[in-house]
Amino acid sequence: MAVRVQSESFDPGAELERFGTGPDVGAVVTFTGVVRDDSGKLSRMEIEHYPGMTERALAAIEAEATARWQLTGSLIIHRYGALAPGERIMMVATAARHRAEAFAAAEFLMDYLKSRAPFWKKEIGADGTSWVAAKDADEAALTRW
Amino acid sequence: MAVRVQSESFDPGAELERFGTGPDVGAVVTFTGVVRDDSGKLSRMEIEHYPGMTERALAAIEAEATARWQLTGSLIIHRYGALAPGERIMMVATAARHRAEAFAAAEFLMDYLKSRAPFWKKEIGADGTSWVAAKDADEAALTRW
Amino acid sequence: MIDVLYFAWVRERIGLPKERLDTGATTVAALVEELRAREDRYAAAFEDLASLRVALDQELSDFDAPLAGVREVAFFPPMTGG
Amino acid sequence: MIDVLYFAWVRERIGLPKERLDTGATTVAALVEELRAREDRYAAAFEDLASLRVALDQELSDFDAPLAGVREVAFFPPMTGG
Repeated sequence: MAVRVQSESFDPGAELERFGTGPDVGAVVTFTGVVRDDSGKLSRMEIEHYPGMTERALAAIEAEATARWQLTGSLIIHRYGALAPGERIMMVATAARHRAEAFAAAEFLMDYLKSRAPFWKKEIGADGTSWVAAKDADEAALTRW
Repeated sequence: MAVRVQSESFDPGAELERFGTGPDVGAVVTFTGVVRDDSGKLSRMEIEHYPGMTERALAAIEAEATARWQLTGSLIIHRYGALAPGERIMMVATAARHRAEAFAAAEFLMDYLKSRAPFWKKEIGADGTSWVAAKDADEAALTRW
Repeated sequence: MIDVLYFAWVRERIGLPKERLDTGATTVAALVEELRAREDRYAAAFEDLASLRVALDQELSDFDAPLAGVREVAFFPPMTGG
Repeated sequence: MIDVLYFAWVRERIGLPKERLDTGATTVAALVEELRAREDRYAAAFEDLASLRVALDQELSDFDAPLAGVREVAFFPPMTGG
């Protein structure tokens, strides 16, 4: 169980490599979020967060996932600061005995991260800057849990 | 899009590291299956497969996932032969613009791999040997797609 | 005295990330009214409460919540993590 | 002539992974009947068809399927990949 909030990049391969071992682990799921450049005009994404609250919110989300599913491991890494297109923004990983738990917990973590962790994204591009708006679909996704 | 059926081990970290890049990729999901030792008495798992049909079945499952979701990448690696507890059996990875597609496609691949790819597992332990039985729940999981 | 924090476009509209206020407001809504009355940039930031979220002492809360005992209030748009 | 393949415990019960047969069976079910009649080990392997699966030319099929044109038949228990 670990939460990391950092401006530095991380190596998802190395994280996966050392994640979720032990005799009870049968299934490991990872999700990696990447800065997309839909318009081809994005020069960077700036991620702002709320130091202090971010760590608390992520720890609470992780604790909730651990309470709901029999996880043998979980990991949340989320970056802030300026990121170029193609850079990894964040990663979650879950380990469990069976695949259903690992998948459900990873999706739960992602759904809550999207709408309940205090991060805000600003896109800086050739056409100007804009804050990424929250999507109704992301809020709606929470109702399934 | 790639399918690999092999006896050699693989490095899930290195696979993830080189998987799913490009301006359209926003979300990467991986699943790694590991040999579990519930009883503490497993000495090894032997995975038998049907050479020829295995590759066809995996390619068909991957093609079906690619037809159903807008994937920007997919990968299936599955081992056969003798594996020790804790060793990685298999891995799938999916890349898409958004997380919902990447998660759904990865779960789809796993559900079909479980019941439609010609692999059979035998557990060799201190208490003897036994073939792993297919679970009704795994067959039932296919009905959701 | 209460610390008030602003994030994302709320911060940009108001023009500062944080300030310390001496307020008699007993609820978040009353604090918002007080801020709106101060200057246009506050009025602009708090124009549409439906597009804002509030945290009290780093826990998500709502605009009806009482401020008694609260040391830190934060206003921000809906979060976009992940 | 048709290649018949056996996997997992079907292979173990019958005692070989593959054989070449000259058969007049026109369906999978008829082939199974022919095999069952051969020897006890075949009868044991094909005792419960509900616990068996069949592939024709490396595609999953079923026991009612015709054998016309088929070159390779495989019998095995339900698959347990992943």
